[in-house]
Amino acid sequence: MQTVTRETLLDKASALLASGEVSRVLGWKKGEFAYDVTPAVFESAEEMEKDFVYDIFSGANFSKYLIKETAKEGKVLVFLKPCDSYSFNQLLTEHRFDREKVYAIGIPCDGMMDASTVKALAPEGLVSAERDGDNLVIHTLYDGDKILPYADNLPDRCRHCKSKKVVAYDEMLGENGDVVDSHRFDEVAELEAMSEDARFAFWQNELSRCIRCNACRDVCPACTCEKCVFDNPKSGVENKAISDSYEEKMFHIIRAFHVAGRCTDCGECSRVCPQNIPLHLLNRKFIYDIDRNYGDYMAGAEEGSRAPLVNYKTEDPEAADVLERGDK
Amino acid sequence: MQVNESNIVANEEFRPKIVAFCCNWCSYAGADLAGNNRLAYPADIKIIRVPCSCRVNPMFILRAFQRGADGVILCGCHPGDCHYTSGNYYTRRRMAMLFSMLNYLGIEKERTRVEWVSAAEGAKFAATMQDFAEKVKALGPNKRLEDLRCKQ
Amino acid sequence: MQRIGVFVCWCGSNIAATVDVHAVAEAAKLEPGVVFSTDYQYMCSQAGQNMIIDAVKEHKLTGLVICSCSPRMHEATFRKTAANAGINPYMVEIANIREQCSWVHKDMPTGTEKAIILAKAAIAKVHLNTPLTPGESKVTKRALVIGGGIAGIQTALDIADAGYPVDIVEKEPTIGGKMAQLDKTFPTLDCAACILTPKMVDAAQNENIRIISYAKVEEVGGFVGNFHVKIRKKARFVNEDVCTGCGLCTEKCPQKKVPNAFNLNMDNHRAIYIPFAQAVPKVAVIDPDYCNMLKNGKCGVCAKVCTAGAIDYKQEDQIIEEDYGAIVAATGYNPISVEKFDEFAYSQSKDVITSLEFERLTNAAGPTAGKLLRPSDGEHPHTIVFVQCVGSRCASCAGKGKEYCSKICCMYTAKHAMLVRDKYPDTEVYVFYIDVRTPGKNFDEFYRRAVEEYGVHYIKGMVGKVTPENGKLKVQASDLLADRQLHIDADLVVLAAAIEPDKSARPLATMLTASMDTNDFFTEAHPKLRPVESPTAGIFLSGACQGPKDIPETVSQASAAAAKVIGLLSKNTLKGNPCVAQSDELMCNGCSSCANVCPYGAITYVNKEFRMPDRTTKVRRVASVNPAVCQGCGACTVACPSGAMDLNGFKNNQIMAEVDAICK
Amino acid sequence: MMKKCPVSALNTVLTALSGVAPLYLPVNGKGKDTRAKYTKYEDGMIYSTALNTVRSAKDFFFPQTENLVNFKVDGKNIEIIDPREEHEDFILFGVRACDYKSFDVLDRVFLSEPVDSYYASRRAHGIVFTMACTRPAETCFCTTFGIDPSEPQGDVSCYMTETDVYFDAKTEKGEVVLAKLGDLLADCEESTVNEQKELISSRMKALPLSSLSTEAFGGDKLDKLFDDPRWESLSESCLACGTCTYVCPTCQCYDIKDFDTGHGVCRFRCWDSCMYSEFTKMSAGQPRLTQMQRFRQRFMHKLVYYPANNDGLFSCVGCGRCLASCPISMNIVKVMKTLSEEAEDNGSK
Repeated sequence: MQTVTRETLLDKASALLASGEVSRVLGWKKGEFAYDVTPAVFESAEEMEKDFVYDIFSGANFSKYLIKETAKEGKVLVFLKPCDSYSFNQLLTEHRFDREKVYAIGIPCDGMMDASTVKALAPEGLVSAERDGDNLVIHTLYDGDKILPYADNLPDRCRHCKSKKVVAYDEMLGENGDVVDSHRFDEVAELEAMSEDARFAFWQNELSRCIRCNACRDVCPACTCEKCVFDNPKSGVENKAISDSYEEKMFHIIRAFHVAGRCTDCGECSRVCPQNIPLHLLNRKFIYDIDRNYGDYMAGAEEGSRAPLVNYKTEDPEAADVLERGDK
Repeated sequence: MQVNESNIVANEEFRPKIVAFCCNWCSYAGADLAGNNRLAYPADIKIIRVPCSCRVNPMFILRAFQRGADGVILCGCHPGDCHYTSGNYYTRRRMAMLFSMLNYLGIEKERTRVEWVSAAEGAKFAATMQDFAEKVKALGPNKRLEDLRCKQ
Repeated sequence: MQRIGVFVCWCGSNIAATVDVHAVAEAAKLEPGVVFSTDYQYMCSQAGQNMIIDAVKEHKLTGLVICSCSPRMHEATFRKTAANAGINPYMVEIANIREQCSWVHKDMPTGTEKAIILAKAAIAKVHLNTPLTPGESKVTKRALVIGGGIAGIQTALDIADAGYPVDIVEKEPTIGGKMAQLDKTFPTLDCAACILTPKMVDAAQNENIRIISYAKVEEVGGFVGNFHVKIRKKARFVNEDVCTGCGLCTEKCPQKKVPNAFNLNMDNHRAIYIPFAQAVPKVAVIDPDYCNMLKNGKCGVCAKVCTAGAIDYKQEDQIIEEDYGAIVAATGYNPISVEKFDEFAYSQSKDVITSLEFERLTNAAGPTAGKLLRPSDGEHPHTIVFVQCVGSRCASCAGKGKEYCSKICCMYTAKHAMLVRDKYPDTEVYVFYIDVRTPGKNFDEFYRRAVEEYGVHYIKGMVGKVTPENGKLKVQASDLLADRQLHIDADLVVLAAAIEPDKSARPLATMLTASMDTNDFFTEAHPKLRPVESPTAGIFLSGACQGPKDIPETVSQASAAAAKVIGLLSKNTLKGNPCVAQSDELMCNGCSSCANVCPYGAITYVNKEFRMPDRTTKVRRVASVNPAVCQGCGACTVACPSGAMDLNGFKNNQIMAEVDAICK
Repeated sequence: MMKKCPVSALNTVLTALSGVAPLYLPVNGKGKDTRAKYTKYEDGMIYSTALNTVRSAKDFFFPQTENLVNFKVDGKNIEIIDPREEHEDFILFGVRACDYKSFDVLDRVFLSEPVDSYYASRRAHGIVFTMACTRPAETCFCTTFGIDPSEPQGDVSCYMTETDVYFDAKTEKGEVVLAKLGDLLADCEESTVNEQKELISSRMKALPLSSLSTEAFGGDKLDKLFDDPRWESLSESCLACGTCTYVCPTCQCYDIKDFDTGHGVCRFRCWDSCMYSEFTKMSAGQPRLTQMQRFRQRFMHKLVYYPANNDGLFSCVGCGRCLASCPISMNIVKVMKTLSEEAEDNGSK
C-alpha cells in the first residue's frame, strides 16, 4: 500500500509553499481519466488542492525537469520515489542542476502502474483503475470490473525494482526501504542464452517498430545534452527517417552507449515508447555487462561516483573475454 | 585494364570490406613494420590512422558497417603501453561494451575485434589481419547491420 | 570547396612495382574537388617537392594529398613543403600506399585497387581539413622542486647550475630526506652524511636556489610553462633570518620529552630543536605541541637564552605565491608500518626493529652514538636475524603489504649484515630471504662478499614467527633449500620493511593533475621512453616518488628530470601541437565526462553566459580545453555524448569521411 | 445492397479478398506487444477487432519514409533515377471511421495543387473497407468533430455483430470488389444493421469525452487563442518528443533530405514533427524558438489554422491515439478543455 497519501504530500507542500521555503512544486496533475496523470508545476496550495494527485499512476520521474526548474528564481519542491532519486543523484554528479535550489522529499514506493500496462490488461474501454489492498481493480465500459493481484501486474520496471531506497532527499516521508534483489537481469540473460540468429530475429522485430519519435530519449534523465547528436546535422548521424532497419539500430545502440554507465535503470524509456519496444533491455545489457566485468556499479547510487566508461582498471578483461561471457 | 579485371574477380568471389582503426604510435607503426618486412596480408584490410585507439567513436564503427564494411578491427598499444598512458584502457572498456551490445543484437561477434599490436609486432599485425579477414570472409557479407541504401 | 592536388609517388620501384601509380593519379582526378593529379618518381626529393610547390601556385591548390610512404616517414617533410608553397601545413594528408599497400600486396591489380581507395580516403579527409596554427604560450623561467631529499637536491642543483632559479619546498624543517638518516651507502660503504651534506650546503649556498623548508604546496593552478603555486610555510616560531643555529636554546629548553623523529623516536629532543647537526637551514624550530610557552604561556627560556633574539612565539604560517614554468615532484618514500605484521612481534618487543631504525642505531650521530646496542637493555646483540621482504612482494597480504618489490632491501641488508660482521665479528647474522636480487653495478659482488668473506648466513625461507621470551627473541623459520624448520634465539630482529610513496604524494598528485598508479607512485608519461616526465606536461618526476629506487638511480633520475626542466625553461615560448581537442561550448552541457578521462588535466570548466534563441540569457557550465596542456589523444571526444568535444586534425567528420570512402 | 457473412466465414472472405488485391488488416501482435497493427494478410491470420491500431492507416498513403528520387554518381556523371514502381491496387480492411476521415484531411493537403503525385497514386490504388465501432473506447471523441462511427464510410462500410459481418458498398470501387467475392457473401436488408448503429450511437453518447466541444475553436479564433497565457502551463512538461505527431492520423508534416549513399544520393522524405526543435529550420534559424511555441503550433494548426484554410474542417479526428501514447499524458483533449474554459484565471498567471 502507498503508506504516504496524497494528503500527506499536500500538507507538506502547502506548508513549504506557505513558509516561502519553496516557490514551486513539481507534482502530478490529474487528468481526464485515472491513468493520464501529467507532470506539472504548482505554484500555490490552491492549485495543488484542485489538481494535485498522488496515486498508482504517479509514476513519472521528475528529476529531469529539475534542469529547467532550477534555472528559475526560488526553490523547487520535488517528490522523489526511490528510482527517481538515482536519476537525481546522477544529474547532480553531472552538474546538471543546482542542488541548493531544490527541496527534495523522498517518498517510499512499492510499484507504480502506467497507462500502457493497465490498458494491456483491459484493452477495451478502460474507465479507471485503482488499488485496493493487494489488488488492482480495473473498471471497464463493456466488461465490468477486473480484479487482479497488484504486484504481479506491475510494469516490468516495477516488477524488477532494483531499489526501494531513496538515495537523495532533504526529508523522507514514510519509511525508507533498501536495495532489493531485482532479478532485473534475468531477461537479459535469457536473450544472451539464445543463439545469435534468434537474438537478431528478436531485436529485428522489436527495433523495426521504432518510429523515431524520440520519446525514449526525451524522457530519459540521462539524455540531457544541450543538443543531441541525432538532432545535430554536424554530427553526421542526424536523421529523422526510419530506413532499412539500420537507422533504428544505430539510434538505439548509440543512445544506449551514450547512457551506458550513466543510466539509472528508471525504466522511463520503455514506459513511454509508443511502440512498446523493451528498450530497458538494451540499457540493462550494459549495466549487466558493467557489473560482471568491472564490478557492481549503480549509476546514481552515490553522488559524484565516476561512471564506469570514464574509468578503468589495468586488469580489466579484454573485449574478446567480455564477448565470450555475454554470449553463452 | 587490369583494375577492371580484378573487379570482375570481386564479383565472382566474396571479398570482405574491412576497416582497421590503428593508433598512430603502436599499431599503425606495427602495420608499417609489416610493410617494411614485406609481410603480406589481404588487401581487403584498409587502415585508418587515429592518434590513439581511444579516439575511435562507436559511431565510426557503426558507420563503417552502414557503409558496407563486413568487419571492423581496432588496434592499439598494449595495455600499459599507451602513448597517452590511459587511452587504450578506455578503449578496452568502450569496445568491450559496444561489441558485446552488437552481439546481443545478433550481430556476429567475429565481425568485430580489438587487438593490441605494438610497433615491434609487424608479424603479429600481418597475422592478425590475415586471421581476421579469413573469419570475416567465412561469415559472408554483413547483412545484420547494413543499410541497403548504401549498397545500391 | 577545396582545390585539391594529388601527388602519387613511385618511390622508385618501391611503390611503382606493385601499384599502377599512373592509374591511381588518373582515378584521383575523378574525385570531386581534385583539380590536379600527377605521379612522380620521388615525391620527397627536392624536385618532387618543387613540383608540389609549382602545382600549388599554378592550380591555386588549397589541399594536398600525397600518396607515398607512411606519414610516420614523411608527413613532416610534406607539411614543410606545403608551408613553403604558402598553404597551411595541416592541409596535407598522406595516403600510405607503400608500407600499407605496395609492400604487402604482391600483384598489381590488388595493389592498385587498394591504393586508389586509400587515395580516395585521403581526398575525402582533406576536404574537411582546416588550417591549424599551433598555439603559443610564454614560459616562466623558474622551477619548483617538491621534496628536499637527495632527489630534490640533485634536481635543484642541476637546474640552478644551468642558470635558472629553483625553489625547493620541503615539509620537514631541514632538507636531506631519508639519505640524511642513513649510515653507510652500498655498494661502496661510504658514509651517507659525507656525500650528502656537502650537497645540502651547496644547495643552501647556490644563489639560484631558495629553500622553503617546513612548508607544503597548497594549491597549484595553470599549466606547463605557467604554473601558479601557493605554498604554506609553517610557523617555526624562530626567525629564520636571525637564528645563527648556535643550538643554545636546544640545550636550555626545559621540555626534554619530545620524541626525536629524526632518530625514529628512539630518543628524545627538546621542544625547541635542530633536527640534526648538519641540518639545512640550520635553524631551530619549536614543536608547538610540546612547548610550554606556546601551550600555556609559561616558560620563555629559549627567548631568554637566544642572544640573536630569533625566537618569535607569535610567528604565523606564511603563504608564498610564486609562478613556475616547471614542477618536479620528488616526494620520496617511507617504510610501511610493520605493526600489522603480528608474526614479527614488532609491537611487542623493542628489539624487533626496522632497517631504517637499524641505520640510526649504527649511525655515529644516532641515539647510541653508533654503538650497536639492543634498544631494550642497551646490551650488545650477539645473534641478529634480518627478515627480508616484510610487506614486499606480498600479493596475498592485502591491506598490510605491497605487491611490488621494494628493490633496495636486498642490498641494504647485505650492507647491514656486512657492517655488523665487520665491527662485531662475534655476532652471528642470519638473513632470511625469498630471493636475493642484486642487479646493478658491483651489487652482486657486494652481496657475494657478505656471504663469502663476512660469513653472513643467508637462508632462503621466510620467518614464520618471532616470540619474545626471557629477553630473547625466539625466531621460528623455515629453510626452504634444506627443507627444515629452524629455531634461532636472536637478540635483535631487523625487518626490511617495504617502502611506499610518501603520504603527501596523493594529494599533491591531485593538485598537479598528475596521474598515479594504484600504489600511489606517480606514473610516468611513458614507462620506457619518458620515464622522468609525468603525463601532465610540465610536471617531472624525480626519485622514489615514481617507484622504489636506490641512491645512484635516484640521482641519475634527478639529473634527468633536471635536464628535462632545463630544456623546457630554455624556451621563451612553447609551441603546442595544434591537433588538440576543442569543445563546442554551445553544445557542451558541462557533465565532466571529458575531464574524467583526460590524462593531462587539460580540461577545466567555466560558467559562461549564453544567449538563448528566445533572447533570454542562461549561464551554463562548459568545458574548456587548454591547448597548451592537451596532447591530442582524443579520449574526451568519445566520452562526450553530445559530440561537443572534437579533435583538430582528426575530427569526427574527417574520420567518418575516411570510413565512407573506404567502405564505398 | 447490403451483404453479409457469418463471423465464422470471415477468414474465407478475407482470403478471397486477398486474392483480389494485397490485403492489409489489423492483426494482434505476437510476443510482448499484442496490440493490433496493420499487417499484410496471409491465410489463417485473425482479424483483430481492437478499436485502434497502434499506428494509423495514414501509413498506407503517406508512409513515414519514402524515396522520392535517386541520383547515381559515376565519375563526374550524374544519373537521375525515379524509384517509383507502378502501384497496384491494395485493400485496407478494418479502417475505423476516424482514420477514414483522416484521409479527407490529408487529401486536402496532398491533392490540392500542386498535387503530390506520390500520395495521389497510393490513394487511387487503395480500396478501403471501414469498420463500425461497436465498442468505442474511453479515449474516443470523434463525434466532437462530426464523425459518426456508425456510418464509417469508405469504399465498403462494415459492421460486425457477434454472429455476422455486414458489408455495405459505398462506392463503385467497393461494389466491384464485393462483386468479386460472389457467393461468399449473402444479400441482406440494410436495416439489419440498424440495431447495431443505434447501439453505437448510444454508446458514443455515454463516453466520458462525449461532451467535448469545438465551440471555442475554428478559423476565426486566431487572435483570441494565440496569446492565451495558458499555453505556458499546458506545454511546461512537454518533452518535445514527436510521439503525438507520429501516431496522429492527420499530421502531415514532412522533411525532404538527401542521403549520401557513397555512390550517389537518395532524396527521401520522412515525417517530421512540429514538436522538434529543428522543425522547419531555415538559414535564418527556427521560426518557433521555444517549446511553448512549438506546442502551440501543433494545436493551433489542428484547431485554428487548418479549419481556416479548409472550410472549417478541423484536422483532428478524435481517434484518441495521442491520449494513449503521450509520455506525459498531455493531449488535445486537455488543451481543448482548458482553453474552452472562460476561466477567471485567464491572464492572471
